[in-house]
Amino acid sequence: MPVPNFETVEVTTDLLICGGGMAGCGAAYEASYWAKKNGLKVTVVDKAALDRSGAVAQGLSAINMYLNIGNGERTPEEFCRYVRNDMMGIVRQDLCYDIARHVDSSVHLFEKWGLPIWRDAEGKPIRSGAWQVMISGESYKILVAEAAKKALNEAGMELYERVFIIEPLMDGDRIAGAIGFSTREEKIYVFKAKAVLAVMGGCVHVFRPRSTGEGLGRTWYPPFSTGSSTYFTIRAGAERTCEDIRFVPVRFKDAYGPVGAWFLLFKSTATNALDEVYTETRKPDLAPWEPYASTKPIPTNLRNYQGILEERDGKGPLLMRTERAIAALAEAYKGDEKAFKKKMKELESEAWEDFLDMTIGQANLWAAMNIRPEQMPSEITGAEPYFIGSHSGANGCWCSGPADLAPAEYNWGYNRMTTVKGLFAAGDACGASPHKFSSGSFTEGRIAAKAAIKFILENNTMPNPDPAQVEEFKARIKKPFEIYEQYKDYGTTDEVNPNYIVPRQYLFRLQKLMDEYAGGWSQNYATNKYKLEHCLKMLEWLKEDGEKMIARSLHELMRVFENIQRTWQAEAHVRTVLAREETRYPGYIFRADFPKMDENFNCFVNVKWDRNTGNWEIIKRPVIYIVD
Amino acid sequence: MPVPNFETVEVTTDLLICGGGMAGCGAAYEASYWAKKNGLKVTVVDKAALDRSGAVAQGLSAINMYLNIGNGERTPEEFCRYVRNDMMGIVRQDLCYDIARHVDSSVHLFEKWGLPIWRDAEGKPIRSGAWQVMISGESYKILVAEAAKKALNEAGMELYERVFIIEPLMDGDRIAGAIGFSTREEKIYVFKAKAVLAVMGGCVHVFRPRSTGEGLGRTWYPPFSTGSSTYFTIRAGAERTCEDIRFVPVRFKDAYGPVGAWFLLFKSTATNALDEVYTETRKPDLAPWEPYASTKPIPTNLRNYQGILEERDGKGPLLMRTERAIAALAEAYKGDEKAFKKKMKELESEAWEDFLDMTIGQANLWAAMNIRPEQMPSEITGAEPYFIGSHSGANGCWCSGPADLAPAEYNWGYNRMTTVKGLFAAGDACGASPHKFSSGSFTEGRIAAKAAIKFILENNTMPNPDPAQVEEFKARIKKPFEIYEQYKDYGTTDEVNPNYIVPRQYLFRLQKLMDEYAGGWSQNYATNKYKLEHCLKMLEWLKEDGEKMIARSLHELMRVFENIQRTWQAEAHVRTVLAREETRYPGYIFRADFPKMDENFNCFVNVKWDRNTGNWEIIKRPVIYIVD
Amino acid sequence: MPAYVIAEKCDGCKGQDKTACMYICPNDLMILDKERMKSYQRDPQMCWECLCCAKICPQQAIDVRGYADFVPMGSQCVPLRGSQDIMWTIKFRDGEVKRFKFPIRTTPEGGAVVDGGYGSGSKATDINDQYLFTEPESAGFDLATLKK
Amino acid sequence: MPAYVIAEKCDGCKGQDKTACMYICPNDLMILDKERMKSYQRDPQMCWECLCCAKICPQQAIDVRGYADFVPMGSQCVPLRGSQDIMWTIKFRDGEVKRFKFPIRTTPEGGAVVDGGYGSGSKATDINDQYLFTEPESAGFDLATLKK
Ligand SMILES: Cc1cc2c(cc1C)N(S(=O)(=O)O)[C@@H]1C(=O)NC(=O)N=C1N2C[C@H](O)[C@H](O)[C@H](O)COP(=O)(O)OP(=O)(O)OC[C@H]1O[C@@H](n2cnc3c(N)ncnc32)[C@H](O)[C@@H]1O
Ligand SMILES: Cc1cc2c(cc1C)N(S(=O)(=O)O)[C@@H]1C(=O)NC(=O)N=C1N2C[C@H](O)[C@H](O)[C@H](O)COP(=O)(O)OP(=O)(O)OC[C@H]1O[C@@H](n2cnc3c(N)ncnc32)[C@H](O)[C@@H]1O
Ligand SMILES: Nc1ncnc2c1ncn2[C@@H]1O[C@H](COP(=O)(O)O)[C@@H](O)[C@H]1O
Ligand SMILES: Nc1ncnc2c1ncn2[C@@H]1O[C@H](COP(=O)(O)O)[C@@H](O)[C@H]1O
Ligand SMILES: Nc1ncnc2c1ncn2[C@@H]1O[C@H](COP(=O)(O)O)[C@@H](O)[C@H]1O
Ligand code: SF4
Ligand code: SF4
Ligand code: SF4
Ligand code: SF4
Ligand code: NA
Repeated sequence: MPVPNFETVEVTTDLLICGGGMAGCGAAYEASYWAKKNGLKVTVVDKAALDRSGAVAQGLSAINMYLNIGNGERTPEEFCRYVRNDMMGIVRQDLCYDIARHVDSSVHLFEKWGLPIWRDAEGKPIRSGAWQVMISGESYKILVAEAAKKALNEAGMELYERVFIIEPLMDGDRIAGAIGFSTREEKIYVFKAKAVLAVMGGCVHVFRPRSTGEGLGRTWYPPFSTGSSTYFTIRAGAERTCEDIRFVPVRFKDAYGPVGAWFLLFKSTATNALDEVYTETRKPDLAPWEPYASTKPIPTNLRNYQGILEERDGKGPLLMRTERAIAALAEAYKGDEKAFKKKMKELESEAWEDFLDMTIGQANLWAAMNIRPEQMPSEITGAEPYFIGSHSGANGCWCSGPADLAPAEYNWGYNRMTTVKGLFAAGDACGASPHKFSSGSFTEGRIAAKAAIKFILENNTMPNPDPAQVEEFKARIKKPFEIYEQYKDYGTTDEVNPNYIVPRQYLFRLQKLMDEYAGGWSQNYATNKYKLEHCLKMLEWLKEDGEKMIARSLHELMRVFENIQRTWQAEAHVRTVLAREETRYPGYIFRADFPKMDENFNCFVNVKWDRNTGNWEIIKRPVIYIVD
Repeated sequence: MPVPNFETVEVTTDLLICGGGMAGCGAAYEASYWAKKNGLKVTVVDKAALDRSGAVAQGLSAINMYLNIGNGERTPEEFCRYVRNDMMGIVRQDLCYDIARHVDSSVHLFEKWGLPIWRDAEGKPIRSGAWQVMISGESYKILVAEAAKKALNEAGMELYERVFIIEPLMDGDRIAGAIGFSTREEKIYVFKAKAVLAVMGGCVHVFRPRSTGEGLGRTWYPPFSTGSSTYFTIRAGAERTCEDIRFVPVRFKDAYGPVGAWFLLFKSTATNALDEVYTETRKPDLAPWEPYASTKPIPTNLRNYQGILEERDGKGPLLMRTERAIAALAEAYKGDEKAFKKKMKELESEAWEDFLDMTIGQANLWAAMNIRPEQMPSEITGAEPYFIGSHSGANGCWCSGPADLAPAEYNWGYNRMTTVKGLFAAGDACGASPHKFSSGSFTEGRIAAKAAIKFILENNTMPNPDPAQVEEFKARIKKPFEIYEQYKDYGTTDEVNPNYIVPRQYLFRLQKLMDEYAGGWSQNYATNKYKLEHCLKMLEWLKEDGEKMIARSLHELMRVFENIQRTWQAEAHVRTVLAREETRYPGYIFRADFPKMDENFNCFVNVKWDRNTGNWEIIKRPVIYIVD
Repeated sequence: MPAYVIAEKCDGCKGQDKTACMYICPNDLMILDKERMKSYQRDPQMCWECLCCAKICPQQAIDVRGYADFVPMGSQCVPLRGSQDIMWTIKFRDGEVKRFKFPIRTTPEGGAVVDGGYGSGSKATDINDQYLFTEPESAGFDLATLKK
Repeated sequence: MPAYVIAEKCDGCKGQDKTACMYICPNDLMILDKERMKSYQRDPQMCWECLCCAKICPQQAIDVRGYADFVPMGSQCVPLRGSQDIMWTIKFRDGEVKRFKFPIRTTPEGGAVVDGGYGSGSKATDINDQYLFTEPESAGFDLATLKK
């Protein structure tokens, strides 16, 4: 397409919610209530359609955070201890506790909206593990979006879909809004707001995936989680935390089917190729990570590490022994052929539902490989690293905690406000509060939204984004088209041109260098100072070359900005890994030059980009437990 | 393009030379002489233009096999010992000796034709190492092709370029010719011949390369070495040897610049990221591979292994200390500023010529990375495995040796005749005679050609290819177009269609599965029985799916057949690795389930596909040294 | 298994302003070719295989085929999403067909009640405290806290 | 650094039957677009960066740009191949330019003499023995062998 003639649309609001995924829907839902009550306006903007946007687009087969406190199942204190151990001591328990005490409310609402939660004959939710309950969750996001949109609608609020946010707008040190463009029409959107909530999810495709060629899109976390939260908040000047704690999930090989249901619901074991239960035989390898190595469950990253060592030594593939797990569960029915058959059918159906609810590609891979899980095992392996503020990942904004829970060091005003005035974060965008998953992200969105409304009421002036900045960003939106227009006739093969770089090619360059130097799967997740410093230099050059990315459609324009966002995520990560001179999470990232845990790093290693100088700063922050 | 209406061209000849690379040119050169003398006809066919076809298309910076016996520099006996050690004892010294005694003749001819061999003031060739001499070899292949074409021409022989050979034609157990198609015109070529020489080079792109996306083509050995020799000879029923000994060269990272000149000419060291000379510190790791570990030079694969261990443990990158090497060489001139500057200039120029002569992409990478070799080191690493019958790889046909040298077990008639009557092999196509390189390949082509003429004279009847077979192959050439024609309108995205597979996608599938299961770089070159057996199953399915490859042009049709050829190379490899239940070449392939060398495998492990039954057979053959 | 559009079946959502597949794809991959009035997948490499497009297509015109670099050919996973259930038809490479049916929601489409029947929450009244909309009723217990 | 054709410079080899780049590419990648009478690189992923095409192009119309997945932008490696030498112009990312000149052959183009001046070889007469064409003169010593 020729260089678009963008029209500029200005939208003024009180609270701008950037992102309508789980946290965004939670925020929209909660904000509608408190804003209407207080005569304020809420605007939600998403690059996709809320019905199927974000990580839950495909559905889920479990809600991984549900306490059922009211029925005495679990307590927030237990949750705080669980998360502390899983994260090798580095966690903000004030944030975890806060979500834990509210998450049941969200889950109960989901069920009322229509989400089928598996319940036993007595009506008790069917747990796979201590914190997880099974659902038939194909329409999870549709239901949550339905309620959020209704709430917005009933309160007279507004929603923009298919608008991609590229940058925060600032008024000095206070957030003043955001700028983006439509992926459907030649329109640039300038949102002005008194407070902004960043809930644009996590970041995928920073590291090279295991696929080659076409299969790039088949990641565990979705390829449309592109680091917008990270970029947006860093560029606003927000301090970020746990940028080293990228999440490396063990997944069914190639199609990335999650393992949770298999380990917890089906109680499966995993072996290496020689049929050794490596979770047992590799116990001594975890000794340097005591006391965490002896906690139950063993921290996620340490479980990973055991498998990584097996694979590193050529003893892979790791095999999820689905056939044995199912046989064990059906064992009890063996006398009665009919009951046995019925049980087997039921287990088979549950096995398939687990994937069909959330990772259809894995079900298809089973079918393509003639794999019947009741008959043969499936390979599992570590994925490329992802950046998410949930599950057992923890990167995100360094946020103020709840007034009643947060120690003074963690409290500078409004709950989930970042270190930037008026800028809030939740879900994947909020750091150091892992294990919140879908339900906790929704809940954290609610918490943040209420706090943001409070902020607006107490700071009720409309900030004014610097007009020069707005013009600069508009020019940036146009530039990829202009470069293409200028140079497209230079060569006779469109994608090979020394004057520009196609976004897909840029992406490959990013992924390859991160994989090789920042410890991707191909390096057994190991790195060292030399590699990290080289990586930073290469990222610098990549950013320079990024100025030459082209767009040939609005869709490709989105790819341009996604790449830029991913690159900043990469840089924040590398800088933090460089600063944390120890190996605390051997199954996520192994500093070969500092191969052990070091108590000098019993702290947060935060990172911050200075908007004025363009310099990065590393800041150590204390870990303060509110539980133990 | 629509389904082509292929015209069939029949060509009848005495000797058919399939391939016009180094060995093919040597063969054409030699055959022209002996055929003309005996009133026979020689036909050369190549998929490309001889001027720049094959592995030397780009040029070379060294001739790696030159003895200079006449001037007393080296002896064939020394060469035999060198090769024996480098190949961990598994070698056909009769073949090596044979090349060694003729290679000087070839090198002297090259020089007469115009190849600039570096010589010192006294006219002595400048050696980088014991066997290698430096050249200014940008036009190496042009010169060799010029002489070969002239020889053909002067003797009245014929040459077909841009004809891609897909299959051997058989008359019972005797070779009867070959079939191929033009990549330029809608023509199928049926060649009938009394003897056929397979010299279609090695095989690249069986394993996943380190590049992602676009960079696929930047391999060390060329992407147009596609396994034609392997496929052609296996399908004719020839026994193959050393199919486990794939070659994993250590190369400058990403652009695959060779290391030979740096290690030998510039006498560089390599270190890990912590500046440790791992070739020293890792000596104890080689103990299981004595006595070879103590030979000088340390065998190529053992040098690799040391680096692999470093990288596996996160201590990479491996660094070629070019800056120190150059400093050391210039050291002597340090007093005299002018002389020093001149020497530095000279060294710089030599450093750049090494790459510009044969791996321009590496020179470009230096420039792109602002690397001046005299100022900073460069990363090196192991490449993806290649299949070549030269360098320190050894896979190829099991050939009869020279009458005067070969023990009875290695001699069944004609020199370099495979186990198939009338089918000869040389260069990458001839197994167990490694370290022949460009000059030795040319020489082996000459040897084979003379023997083939002898064969024709003694078996002077024209075999008759089975017409049904010819029709079958013609149908196969058409099929990829027909499938596309039949299904192309089924979906609206050309490359995503359940009814067919695009050749590039097939290639990615092959590479991924070989990398992961047959021990590619991502696995630190390790594998085991479980993986290999799974690999075989996946190859079987891949072959089934290969029936659905499409072609949308004659060019893409070539890709279809290249892929099929690579797949057979893959299978021969996997079957052999499975059979060799030991680890003899830890730096090429590590059987994690048999991690040591085992004297029961002091033998060749050969493999053969039965044309009648379609079964594969593993055959152990004794190693018999003619030197020691 | 990138999603693709079966040419014969797609009717371009009858020329409506928004096609269903374009509307829904979270990665913006489906696009209408206005000349042919048929949609196509513009970037198979970026497809998450979520099948949001296939589930919403009124013509069942969207299918998937396994990612060619690691999925052997011949399988299928076809969803038929109703208002309460989803029915899956799974075809194996070896030809076997299995069917599974799972519930997707317990309320009618569009039938989610915002407050879930909990009301706005008896304590969700003060912007300054910790109670959220619908709490404590929706939570099933009163707010937990810790002595600081 | 896949090779690409600079549109302005390529003249399609003046409409000759064979373009030089098509003729030479060992991987069959260059192809003439007969409508525009300009060549193009049809499959950059398969380019070996051998520059055979660039070296032969009479218009200097072929350049390369580094493989995008691992080569930072901005460098150039431009060959100018004469009859005896090749001249390289290397541009670094940081802008520095270096030039190198290397010999390519010591005889005139087309000037290779088949027998290298050795004659057909005084002993290369019997098809049954081990002597090759031009031997033993070209080898510089008489045939080596071993007692079996
Ligand atoms: C993909 C996935 C996710 C999970 C699981 C399996 C799989 C396969 N598993 S299991 O593996 O453990 O099995 C979990 C499970 O079973 N149970 C569970 O509770 N959670 C699981 N998750 C995790 C949760 O899904 C996750 O924690 C939450 O969804 C996180 O919520 P949030 O932080 O809101 O992110 P989001 O992706 O939902 O939403 C982001 C939104 O932002 C939009 N967006 C992004 N960038 C934008 C931009 N620049 N401009 C405008 N909009 C812009 C997106 O469109 C989206 O709406
Ligand atoms: C690529 C490469 C190769 C080398 C090196 C560096 C680099 C970057 N190095 S260093 O790293 O050590 O530095 C060496 C070096 O410096 N010195 C040296 O002597 N040799 C080196 N090689 C090795 C030699 O080149 C190699 O040993 C010989 O070329 C092998 O000769 P041969 O076996 O003939 O293979 P070929 O690739 O030259 O020729 C094959 C021919 O077959 C054609 N062909 C293939 N398939 C065909 C089909 N189906 N139908 C018709 N024709 C069909 C080809 O077009 C070609 O003409
Ligand atoms: N082996 C295990 N032990 C304990 N918890 C697990 C295990 N595997 C997965 N989980 C938990 O199950 C949930 C889903 O896991 P996953 O499917 O890996 O995303 C998460 O809460 C995980 O922490
Ligand atoms: N470190 C080394 N020691 C001895 N020989 C080497 C070494 N490196 C390369 N060579 C030889 O140098 C030639 C070119 O090597 P390469 O550049 O690796 O292909 C081959 O004959 C190699 O065997
Ligand atoms: N550079 C060339 N080299 C060889 N043949 C050519 C060349 N250009 C065109 N042709 C011939 O022209 C015909 C049409 O080719 P195409 O342009 O591929 O349709 C083919 O059959 C070729 O034989
Ligand atoms: S939703 Fe279905 S019918 Fe509508 S445009 Fe998309 S593919 Fe065609
Ligand atoms: S499967 Fe999902 S990501 Fe792929 S095109 Fe359909 S909606 Fe988009
Ligand atoms: S050789 Fe040069 S001028 Fe001739 S067609 Fe190719 S690019 Fe154009
Ligand atoms: S650089 Fe070599 S492989 Fe690439 S297009 Fe030119 S001739 Fe072909
Ligand atoms: Na690895």
